[in-house]
Amino acid sequence: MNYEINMHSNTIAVIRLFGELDHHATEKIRDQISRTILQGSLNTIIWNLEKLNFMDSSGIGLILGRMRELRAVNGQTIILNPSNTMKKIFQFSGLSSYMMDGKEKDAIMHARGIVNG
Amino acid sequence: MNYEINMHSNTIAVIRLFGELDHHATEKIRDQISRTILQGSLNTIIWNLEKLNFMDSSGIGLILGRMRELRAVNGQTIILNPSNTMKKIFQFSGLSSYMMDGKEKDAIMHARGIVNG
Amino acid sequence: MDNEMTLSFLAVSENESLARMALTSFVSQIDPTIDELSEFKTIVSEAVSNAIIHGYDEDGKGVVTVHAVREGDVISVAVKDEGKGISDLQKAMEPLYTSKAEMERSGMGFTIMESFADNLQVESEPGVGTVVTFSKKFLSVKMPQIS
Amino acid sequence: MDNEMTLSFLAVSENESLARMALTSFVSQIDPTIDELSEFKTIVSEAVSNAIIHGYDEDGKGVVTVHAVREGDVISVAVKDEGKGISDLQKAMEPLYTSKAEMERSGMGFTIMESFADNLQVESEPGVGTVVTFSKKFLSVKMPQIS
Ligand SMILES: Nc1ncnc2c1ncn2[C@@H]1O[C@H](COP(=O)(O)OP(=O)(O)O)[C@@H](O)[C@H]1O
Ligand SMILES: Nc1ncnc2c1ncn2[C@@H]1O[C@H](COP(=O)(O)OP(=O)(O)O)[C@@H](O)[C@H]1O
Repeated sequence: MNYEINMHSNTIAVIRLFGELDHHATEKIRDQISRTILQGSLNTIIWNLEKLNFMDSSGIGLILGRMRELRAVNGQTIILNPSNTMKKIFQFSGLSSYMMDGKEKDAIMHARGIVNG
Repeated sequence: MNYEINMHSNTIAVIRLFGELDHHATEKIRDQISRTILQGSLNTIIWNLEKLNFMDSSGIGLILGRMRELRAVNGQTIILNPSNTMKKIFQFSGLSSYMMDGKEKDAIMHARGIVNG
Repeated sequence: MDNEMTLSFLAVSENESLARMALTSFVSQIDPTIDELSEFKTIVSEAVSNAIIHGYDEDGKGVVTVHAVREGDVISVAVKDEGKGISDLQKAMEPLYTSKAEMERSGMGFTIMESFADNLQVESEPGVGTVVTFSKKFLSVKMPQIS
Repeated sequence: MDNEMTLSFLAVSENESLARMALTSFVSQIDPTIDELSEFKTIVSEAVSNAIIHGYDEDGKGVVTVHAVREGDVISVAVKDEGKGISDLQKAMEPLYTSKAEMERSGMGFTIMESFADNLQVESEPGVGTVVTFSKKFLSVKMPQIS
């Protein structure tokens, strides 16, 4: 399990996840992700799952936890490029409306559009 | 387990092995490899192991078996690009002198050199 | 029965991926589609994680056992622990119910397992342990491939 | 002891890769080098193949059991079958000796196992079965990595 975080103008964090996201991996990366995103003046997290090979319900916990942390600033979440199986998992969990397929730059524009408009 | 066989001027067969070569895989591919190489007027087999991720002593059996089939025509064998672990396995088995690192075309030239010279 | 395996391991979270890898290798013998395989892996991961986290509180001592059988295009699996057990199974299986919200568990494990499996049964007794049994039919099955 | 696993499966050759995959996953928890891991996998593959081929004649019924323990940077493994057993162990362990030359076995299995393992012991009794036990120290061990 690996991840990369890229900040865009201090308000948008793009988090790329690689490998397999299970309970073990979630425990390892949660604190660091949480600390990083709480540092800036963040209002948007884009989770890019394109290179994530596997995710179970631990991923739901991770994403919902960060949504909660963004709630104070009325922040938003985009789940980018989940696999078919992940799509189903997000649907069961009531997160359908946060999913999006496309490129990171489209997701960033989409996020800005909503924030600005 | 997959493989490709390329014939060069009907006398040299280059066999590329992919994936993991164990007893199970050997049983699946032996007959077909054997049939293919016995069809032409073959005198050389070059085993390119560059893309082989794993091999146990079943690989020794496979290569020795084909050497035996070439014996009638006084044929030769080159084992190209074995991994460190495979090198040790070939050494234990007395096949050190057949190993070579390099490109297929070098191995082919080497084979022709020996045959012609 | 075409094949059968049993894997047991200690209740540490590193072994979640061990269980997925072993079961993936077992199922790969029937050449599943990517989606079938990833749904199957998800069910295994949920059940095994629950045994480790909820059954044993990740104590590194309890033993989780995964038993799998292949019959044609159907794989049947049982994931067993001898841990805490579940007192109110109906509540436990409700979507979003979790007893470990502080660990950011989502409470979606059983819902996902039920959705992805063809048959899912849970037997549990407090103080004795839990067994999750399921099967999954692989529609795309060809002849066993060269692995 | 840091971790422990047991895997058992039927005597069919497809399960050779199952055993390698499971043990690879188990060992990956200590972040081995590529060469250490591939030597380890080779030992496992030789012992498991022997149990399937020689112990049970690939009958699809006999059970092979692989037990592995990790203690720090040392992994200890036992591969067990309850098959035919070996009557002359000294001869069996000679380089190039094989009882299945017609199957193109090379007779190098035990030699390779002994070379790659730190300690290798074979116990066998005709009609009862065979246990191959070995350990391997991984010199490159760092902290358990995120898998
Ligand atoms: N093997 C188990 N042993 C004990 N309790 C369990 C076990 N599996 C599930 N549970 C209980 O059922 C609840 C719901 O499980 P689940 O739907 O998988 O959600 P989650 O794992 O996110 O909590 C758990 O929070 C736990 O209380
Ligand atoms: N698990 C086993 N059960 C019965 N016989 C065995 C077992 N393992 C090894 N043998 C015997 O020992 C011989 C040598 O084994 P090995 O060195 O691995 O070579 P190979 O597998 O190529 O024959 C085998 O041919 C077989 O007769």
